[in-house]
Amino acid sequence: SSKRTRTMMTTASPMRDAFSKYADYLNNLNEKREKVVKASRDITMNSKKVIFQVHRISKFNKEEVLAKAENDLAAVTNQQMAKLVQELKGRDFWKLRRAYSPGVQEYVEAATFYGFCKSGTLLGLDDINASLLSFGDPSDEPLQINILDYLLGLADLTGELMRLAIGRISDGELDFAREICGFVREIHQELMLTVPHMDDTYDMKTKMDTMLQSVMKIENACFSVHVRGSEYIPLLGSGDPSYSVMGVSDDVEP
Amino acid sequence: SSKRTRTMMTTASPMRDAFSKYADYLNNLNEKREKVVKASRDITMNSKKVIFQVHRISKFNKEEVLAKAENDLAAVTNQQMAKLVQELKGRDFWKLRRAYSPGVQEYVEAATFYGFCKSGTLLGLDDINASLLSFGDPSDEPLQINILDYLLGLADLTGELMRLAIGRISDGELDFAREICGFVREIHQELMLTVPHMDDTYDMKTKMDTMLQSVMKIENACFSVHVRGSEYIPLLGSGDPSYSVMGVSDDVEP
Amino acid sequence: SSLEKQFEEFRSQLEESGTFREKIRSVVMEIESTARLLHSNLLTVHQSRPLPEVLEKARSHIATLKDLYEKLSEVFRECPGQYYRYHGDWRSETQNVVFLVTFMHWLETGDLILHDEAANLLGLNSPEFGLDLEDYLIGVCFMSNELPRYVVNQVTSGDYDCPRKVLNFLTDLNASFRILNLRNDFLRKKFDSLKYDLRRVEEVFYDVKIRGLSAKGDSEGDVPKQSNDTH
Amino acid sequence: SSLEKQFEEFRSQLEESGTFREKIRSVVMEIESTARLLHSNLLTVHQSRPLPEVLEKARSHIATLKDLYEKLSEVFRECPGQYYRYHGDWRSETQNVVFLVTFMHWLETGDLILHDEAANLLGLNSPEFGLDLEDYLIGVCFMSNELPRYVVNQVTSGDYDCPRKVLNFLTDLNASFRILNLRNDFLRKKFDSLKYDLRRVEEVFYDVKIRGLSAKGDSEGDVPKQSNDTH
Amino acid sequence: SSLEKQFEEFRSQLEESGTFREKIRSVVMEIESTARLLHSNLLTVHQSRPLPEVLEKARSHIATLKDLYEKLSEVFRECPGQYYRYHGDWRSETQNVVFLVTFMHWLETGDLILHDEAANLLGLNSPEFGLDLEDYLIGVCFMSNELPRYVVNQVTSGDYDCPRKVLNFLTDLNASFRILNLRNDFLRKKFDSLKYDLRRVEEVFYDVKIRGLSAKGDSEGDVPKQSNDTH
Amino acid sequence: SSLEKQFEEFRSQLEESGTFREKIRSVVMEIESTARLLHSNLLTVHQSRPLPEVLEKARSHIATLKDLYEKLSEVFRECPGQYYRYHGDWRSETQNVVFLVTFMHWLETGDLILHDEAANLLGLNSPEFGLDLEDYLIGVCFMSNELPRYVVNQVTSGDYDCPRKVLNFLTDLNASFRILNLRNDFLRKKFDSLKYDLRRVEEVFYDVKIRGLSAKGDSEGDVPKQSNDTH
Amino acid sequence: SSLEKQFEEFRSQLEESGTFREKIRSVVMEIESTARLLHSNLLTVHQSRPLPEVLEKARSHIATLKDLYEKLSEVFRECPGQYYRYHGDWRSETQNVVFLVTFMHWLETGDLILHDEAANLLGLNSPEFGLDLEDYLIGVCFMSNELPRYVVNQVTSGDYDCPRKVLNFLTDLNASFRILNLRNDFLRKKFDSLKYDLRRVEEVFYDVKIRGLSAKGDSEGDVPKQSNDTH
Amino acid sequence: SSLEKQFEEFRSQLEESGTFREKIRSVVMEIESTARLLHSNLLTVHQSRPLPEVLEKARSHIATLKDLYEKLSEVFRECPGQYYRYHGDWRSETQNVVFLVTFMHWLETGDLILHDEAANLLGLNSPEFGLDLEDYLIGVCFMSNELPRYVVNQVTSGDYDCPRKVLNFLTDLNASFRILNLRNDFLRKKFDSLKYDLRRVEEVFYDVKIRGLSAKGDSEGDVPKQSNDTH
Ligand SMILES: [Mn+2]
Ligand SMILES: [Mn+2]
Repeated sequence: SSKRTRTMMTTASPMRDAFSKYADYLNNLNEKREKVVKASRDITMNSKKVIFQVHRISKFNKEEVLAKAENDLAAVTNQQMAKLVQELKGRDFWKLRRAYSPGVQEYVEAATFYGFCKSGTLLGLDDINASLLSFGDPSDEPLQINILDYLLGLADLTGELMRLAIGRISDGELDFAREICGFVREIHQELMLTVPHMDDTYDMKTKMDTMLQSVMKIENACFSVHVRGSEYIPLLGSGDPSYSVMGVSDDVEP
Repeated sequence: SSKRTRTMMTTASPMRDAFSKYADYLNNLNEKREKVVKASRDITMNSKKVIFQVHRISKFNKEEVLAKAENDLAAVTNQQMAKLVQELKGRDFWKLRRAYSPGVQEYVEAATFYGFCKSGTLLGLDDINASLLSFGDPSDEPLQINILDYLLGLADLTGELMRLAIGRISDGELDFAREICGFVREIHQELMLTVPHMDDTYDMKTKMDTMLQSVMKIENACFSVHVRGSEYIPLLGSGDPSYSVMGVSDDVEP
Repeated sequence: SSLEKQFEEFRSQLEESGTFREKIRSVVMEIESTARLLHSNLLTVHQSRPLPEVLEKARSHIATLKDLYEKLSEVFRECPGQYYRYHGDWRSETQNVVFLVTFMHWLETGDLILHDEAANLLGLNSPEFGLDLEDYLIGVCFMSNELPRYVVNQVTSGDYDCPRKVLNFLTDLNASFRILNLRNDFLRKKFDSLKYDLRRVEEVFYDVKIRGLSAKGDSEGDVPKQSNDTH
Repeated sequence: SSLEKQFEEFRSQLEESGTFREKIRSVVMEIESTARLLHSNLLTVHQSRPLPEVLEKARSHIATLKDLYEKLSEVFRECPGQYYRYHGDWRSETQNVVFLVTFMHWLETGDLILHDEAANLLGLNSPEFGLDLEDYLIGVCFMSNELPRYVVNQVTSGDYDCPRKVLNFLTDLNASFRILNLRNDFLRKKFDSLKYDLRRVEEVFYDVKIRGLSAKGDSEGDVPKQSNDTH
Repeated sequence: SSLEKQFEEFRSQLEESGTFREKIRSVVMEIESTARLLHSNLLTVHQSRPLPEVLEKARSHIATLKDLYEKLSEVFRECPGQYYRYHGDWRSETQNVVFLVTFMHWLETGDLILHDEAANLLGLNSPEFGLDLEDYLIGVCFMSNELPRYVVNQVTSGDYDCPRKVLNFLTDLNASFRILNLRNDFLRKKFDSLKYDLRRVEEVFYDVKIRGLSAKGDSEGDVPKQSNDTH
Repeated sequence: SSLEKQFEEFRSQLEESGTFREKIRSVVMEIESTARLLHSNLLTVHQSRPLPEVLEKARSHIATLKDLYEKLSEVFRECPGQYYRYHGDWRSETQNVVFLVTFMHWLETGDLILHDEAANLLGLNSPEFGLDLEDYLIGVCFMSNELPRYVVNQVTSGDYDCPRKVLNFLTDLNASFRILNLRNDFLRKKFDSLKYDLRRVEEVFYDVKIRGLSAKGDSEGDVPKQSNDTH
Repeated sequence: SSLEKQFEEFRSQLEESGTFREKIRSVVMEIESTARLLHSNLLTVHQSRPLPEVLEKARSHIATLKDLYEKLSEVFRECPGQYYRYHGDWRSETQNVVFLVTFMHWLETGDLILHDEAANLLGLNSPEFGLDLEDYLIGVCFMSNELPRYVVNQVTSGDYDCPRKVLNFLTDLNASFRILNLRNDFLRKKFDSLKYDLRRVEEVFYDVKIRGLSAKGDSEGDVPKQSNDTH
Repeated sequence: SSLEKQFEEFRSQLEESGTFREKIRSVVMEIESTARLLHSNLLTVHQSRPLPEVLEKARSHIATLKDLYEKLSEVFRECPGQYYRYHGDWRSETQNVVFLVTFMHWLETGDLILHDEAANLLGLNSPEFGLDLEDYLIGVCFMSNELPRYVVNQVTSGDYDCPRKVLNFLTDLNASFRILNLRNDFLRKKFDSLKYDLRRVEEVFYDVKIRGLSAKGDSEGDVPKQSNDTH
């Protein structure tokens, strides 16, 4: 009879109607977030596979390894990333960023890792984003990877490059290792100047420390190759540069 | 020519063959883990919905609310849980436990929450597991929820019961609140004696603290209802129990 | 090098975003300071200041807030689609504003201001620059948290009808909130607190009820002697 | 009450599992202690003890280990399907055992013992009670970590052919590992360390090579004078 | 070698100490498990189980505990003067036991069990194997932490005199603790928590008092005169 | 070397500063210990000890504190301009002292002791060695935190006029604090806690009012004008 | 009211201090940004950029820094004696600047820049606005942390004399630091890290020495006689 | 009251123990400061200072340390049986002293100072106030950690015989430690670090050997028998 008892029932009221709408909105948002999280996990898993594929590189198999990596990467782009792009448009880029950021970072890591091994240069954000443009309807403002996720992915890239450098040195590919060293140093130096401008530098600061460690690991590796190479030359009696230090490990035969 | 240069190529070797097998195994395992994680997330999301549905209960709508909850819960069981059961068999229960544990805990929470509101008793682990048996081929040793996940889910259940009790008190359902209080106390006391026997009590210890907080929140709520009720009677001049304290909030009219 | 150039560009983009953020911050500080004045002003209802006077003053602050949000929306027009990028920089202030607006509206009408009404009131109603639903709902919870205090103080100053009104309102609000499926986040925590508000108000209502302190006869004065007589 | 009964049952199940765990623990302690003896014994290769003598002693420890794993598998027969439930209680010990077995096998044959070979050797080859692949791979990495030390000590004691052999082996092993797709876990970390082992061995190989310290003529003695003459 | 002989001796010393630790550990586990039963049993007072019944059951556990401490003290008799060497291995369990004993005693008598009483009760009263003072005091603080909950539940079950008694007890206890000059350690931290217990009990007492709820014979004491007159 | 000479000089500078710190520490420990006595003494008001007696005892402690601050200021005279260098070494103790002084003054007069009054009382009134404003304000907040407890205990012992007085005081204090534009620091956090104190006192006032437990002569005073008029 | 007036005054004091803090913050941000450029510039020495070129660029940044500190000191001139009050707002930035200045000076001269030299260079040399000794020492430790990396990279680029020079420098620096009697604080922790730097440089020196790699004129000094003879 | 009396007694007990702790602390600070001097002095062996000179100075510090331990033992005589109660207050300092004593002894004799020798040297040889075995062993591990650095620096300064001697010592020490059955505690962790020391010294020995940098008269000695025979 009273207002109070009435409201205990599920009778209609403007407030109740409004909250039903709110409920729909929240349910939809939640489902979309869930989908995006799943898409992000797929991207992470497959990007990691690309990274492992690139690590299989050596001076003997460069072309075939990179060809396979290119294929795998294209699959991630055309399948998983395309799915994500279709899922996200307009303001959702930023609203749901936390849901997809890990996957996108890993994707950037994989794409730039492949890119460096292929061409020796840094694959730019614009290039990556250009390749994503085709998946969505332009009028929908489809997902473009944002600069923050790109830079976070780049920070992880340096860890993979460090691993690559250590491996290449053991295989005698010293020039490649030096090239990596220079590249990673450059990224570190540029990021040092860039990170303070980023929106949220918390993650990035830890990554910067790890990155400096990576740089120093490569430098230390180059140092030991250098000192042992330098010992060799005086032993030979300096003036014989033709007997290449780097060549030593190639034609081994007791 | 040398053995060393040979091995740089991708020629066959027993080691290489073996590692290819290892790679297949690890890839499969990883993909399965991914699937299980996703299934677990679905279970979590839908179990939470069941919990919210049960929270909509009041003395006026008990049947209809619980009927809907039962439906929703059955959907989780027959769809998401069934999927998980089909994914997992034999030793995978334990090997991949970390991948599905959060979802299963939330499912236990939802099922026992519904169960308590329906029947006032604790839905047992055996009952839950019985309902899962049908989804798998018995010869495959299909997933049965393990005792650890069940107890972890139970610990969370007490949090929901606390919320329910607070709400019910405001609606004047004091007996229901007292029933909840007794039930939660009993669970807490039993768990106190059970937790030290669990395999890994790290999570559980935090949950026990939260649970004791929940118990005390309910006790404090019952306390304030009690003291105000006790004040009323002396004011009335004790001997009129017919004017029910609990009834006061029902027939409000200025 | 090309790398250097690429990073130069990143830095310039980020600096732009930094500048942008500064602009937001400056408007948000104004919003915060206006909200503080409005808050101070509204709080006087706890000391039983006459409502019309309180509300009139408050309305002028609302106008200021609307202007400030308009200013903020202009800032955002510079970078379309990035509403949620900077959301963290002003959301807690906006939740507070929603609280104030919702409380005010309730004092005026006894009803809940709805999402789009609140959005309109603050000029947060364009598709690009709206009022985030969760911010609105959190603000509503803040309002609920204020009501037990209001009820207590109203009863203290002799308004015995207030508990019933607030109780009805909170019961309704609580039932409405229960329609939602929430995640384990801040909003859920705030919703949990709503139950305690309801309980407290119910207690006050009970206190008033058992003493027979009805609204009509409240001219008699505020000592409960009479209520004993009633029974 | 029924609740009490239910929990009584839980407790009895958990206590059973506790007893079970105690049994495992007791066998694992024996495994650990045998492995320590085997370890001590194998380590003498670093002081250039004659290999056959070292290996013979080691083999007897392996037999003991096999018996212990048989004992453990019997324990597990009590609760089928729960291998992975208690995996954490004995996995690091088993990784260590794999390391020892792998190292021994390599000293004997110069080859990597494969997963099923290692499993057979330890009697971990039934479907219910096998050798977890990741444990095997981690053990292999541990072995790799020991090789640089071995090479250094062998060269010190005049065995100049060792670096070449180890270098070939590690190069092969590294290439094999690169076939795998790993997660960011402990195994990946161990695999990363393998690269450093390879690098160190390569350095020693280089040191020996540039000094012309070939395997054949190693009877001459260990001062590098002669190597200078060669060039 | 002489080095080896030395280390053989070290080994036997360390093993001795290890065995010793094992013995302690095994008794401590029994203590812990008995304490858990006692704890669970004592907690039923919150559900207003009749005190005599609760206490009788509890007393049998105390007897068990005393036996266990006797057993522990025998272990220690083997190595005199090393009480504090292994103190860390059983002190937190003993603090918990002190809490239980103190709570029980308080339920029985309404008084604080004194240090030597508690020590006697547990058989921790020889000069070599006593009850550490700080452990006793920490246990007392734990007991204080339990009282607010007890008071709330007692009132709920109709015992309106309980808050006054507990309040007097806690006030005294607080004042007594204030005499101590505590270092900045765990005990200090626990003592700091005592004041919150006191405050909570004051609130409960207030809730009861303001509603004129009190035991029949409350004319004796400190209940506000005026409120009595009103009725 | 010149480096060594430099570092010798550094050493002497660091040691000087260390000695200085030691001197401060020793006075601060005395302050802390006197404050503890004063605290213990003041706390007895919660048990309704007669105020004059409590205050008289307290005053003698204040005198001691003043002497100690004089001693501290002498220590600081050694190194002018470094007040803030060592501020962290004694500020929390001083905030506590301000709390005690403020509470005492309020008990005596019902008013807030002003900044310079407090400074004078403690002899912290020279330009070089004053009472930091934020320390004063934090101490005031501590005092506010004590008042709800005081009110509850006063009502329990039958003083029904206390809530009204405290409520008026806290309302004024809150309004005054609201004038300040606080940074997001400790002081801000303490100020946020003030509103809970106010709320609690409002609740107690409500409890007293609704039960008609007000002191006889309450027509005299400072209940909000408007609300009285309404009836 | 008088309370209100007091608080108005407090507000103006707090605002003054707030404004002051803002001014500091704005200069400190400029310092930080200049230091970042200088840092990035100095780091190129690891890539063996020609020193004169690197240093020349660096010097211009130093000039900027000096200007900024001048600006900061002007800010402080407003409120004498409060250097340490706001020390926390700029000390870590200054420690970083000291690191850069110290590293630069060492690259130029091979010596440690002394405390007053560093202070002069940055214009931190007035009695009221100086360079805190601990900040200076922490900056020096940061510099030491950079040297191992520098040595490694110098050797890689063919400078074999660098390790000896750095080793001598670090040995001296360590010995000097050892003179100080440090408290258990941040500086102490940084000093503890120094010994790892020394150890790393010793290792690098060893690597170079053992291979007979050294600058031409190495007959002067401390290279092992025998190894020279062999060649 | 009896409670108060009890607590008065507690206070005196706690204060006694506090005073006692203060006394210990003051002696331990002296020990620490003497140890620092001794440490500084011993470290100069890394710069190849002549050993006799270094050792002579060191011996005088040892005498001081013995006196200080005598002083400490007197303090402990006050409260027999409480050695382990306060063990934590001085054990890490004593471990450090053992490290220094062990290192010194090794420099003098090339041997490990035994447990009772070390105890005698420091006067820690009464049954009530001895040298805890684990502290001794931890000190020995610290010493092992210093040896790789020593070897590197000795080789750098031309002493090519040092690696062989240290290698033999560490091999023996490792084998001896392996006899012990360590728990999973700090000592175990330190022992695990020993193998890295051994490995590093093996590497240095390798570096010297492969370059033919051995001391002339190395036919005398303790190079592994078997490997010599082979050649
Ligand atoms: Mn990665
Ligand atoms: Mn839940």
